[in-house]
Amino acid sequence: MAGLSAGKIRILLFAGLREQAGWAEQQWPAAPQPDSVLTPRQLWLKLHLPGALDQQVRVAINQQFADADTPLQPGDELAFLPPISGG
Amino acid sequence: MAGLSAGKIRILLFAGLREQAGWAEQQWPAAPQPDSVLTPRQLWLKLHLPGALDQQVRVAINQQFADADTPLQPGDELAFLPPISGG
Amino acid sequence: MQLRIDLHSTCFEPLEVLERWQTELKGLGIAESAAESLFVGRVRDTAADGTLLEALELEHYPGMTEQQLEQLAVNCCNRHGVSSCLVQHRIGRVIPGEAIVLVAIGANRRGPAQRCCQELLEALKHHAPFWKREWRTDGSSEWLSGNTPL
Amino acid sequence: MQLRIDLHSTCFEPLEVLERWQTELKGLGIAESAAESLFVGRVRDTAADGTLLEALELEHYPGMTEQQLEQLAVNCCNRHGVSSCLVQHRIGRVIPGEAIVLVAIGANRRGPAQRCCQELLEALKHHAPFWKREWRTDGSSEWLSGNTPL
Repeated sequence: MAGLSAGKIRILLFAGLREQAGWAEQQWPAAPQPDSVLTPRQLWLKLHLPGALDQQVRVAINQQFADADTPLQPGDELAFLPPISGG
Repeated sequence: MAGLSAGKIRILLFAGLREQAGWAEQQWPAAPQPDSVLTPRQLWLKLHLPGALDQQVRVAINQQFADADTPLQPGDELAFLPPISGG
Repeated sequence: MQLRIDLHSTCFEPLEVLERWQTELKGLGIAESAAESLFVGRVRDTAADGTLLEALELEHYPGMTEQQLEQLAVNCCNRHGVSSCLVQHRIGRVIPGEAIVLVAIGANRRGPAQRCCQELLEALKHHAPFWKREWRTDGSSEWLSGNTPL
Repeated sequence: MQLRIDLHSTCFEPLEVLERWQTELKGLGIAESAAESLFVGRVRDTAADGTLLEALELEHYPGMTEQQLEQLAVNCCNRHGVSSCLVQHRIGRVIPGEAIVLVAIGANRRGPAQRCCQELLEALKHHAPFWKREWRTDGSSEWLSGNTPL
């Protein structure tokens, strides 16, 4: 993956979600004011992503499962994960 | 194992039960009168075998598990099986 | 349903036996199962009383053992609707580290494969006429009066 | 606890991998476990809709997959107190009959070995970031939205 610009959040999509959205990765500016907050749920809405967050799509921040309302930090890697089917 | 004389029941003991009893196999006459009955439980008592039938020791007739009160037939192979520990 | 049961009077290597079984099934034109659940049991190096174990002696009831293993396997496999079943069991003198038992179940789904493998293992432990005697390193020995706990 | 996790981008043979694992443990001076529970999952030859399957494509989240597999394995193994754990998982294009997943658990008792093997398999099926896309023989494809039922 490409290097991350300072103050940005890297957003990753996978599998069916990536194909529905038509992109795999993009960067987004972190919360501009020091006391404002940006969460995966807010980004999900801003990006008009398809499907149901929480019910179907899970959130990972820096490669760990996370709550969709966790405040994001500059430099974070955020991933939206469609239903898993491993094994 | 040795051939079985006509009208006899072959009795087999295994493992710890064989060692406690001091013998592995013997023959016993089947019920003498046509209307009398001989069961594994009766033989167990007649042979003064050690341990508790049903609780610890199981009965097999002709290599199938059987009830200790099943009437024995001439030619039957009766086995008293101490607690099993396979696998 | 493909079934194979063997009693081994000398050491068997589970992986080698499994490879031969795989080849045998392939030779019969049987596709590999989507789910395979396996269990291998080996002799511990300590006796039930905690002292060092020299060897385990496995006595069985020839004839009844084979019949019982087949009945237990057929019943269990039919109940779970699995497609293949391999059971290998040692008899005689088995030393620590050697395999005593191998159960390998092939099925179309993981649930039936796992449940069948587990149930058949318990069934043969409790209902196939095998008896274990522990031979300790001090020369003493004892017949076990049951199985190790789950 | 001995743990080994590998992702394979090409076909792996479960029995060969298991043999190497056995040799590796032996090389470390680790005695063979009294109980070993194993599971092998392979690609079916039919798609979820019943049509013929050409191949399964396994996408994953590089980095997170390895971390998650390790966390899931360590948690599960500690909870059950087992002594060794091998997890092998395919990524990329997998064709029918090929192995997708192998879980092998060694423990001192059969209960922990079996429970750990089963639970770890469920855990990785639901919580490791893998996604399957079915490629059918007619050229169409579809992402699966969950696992096959137990």
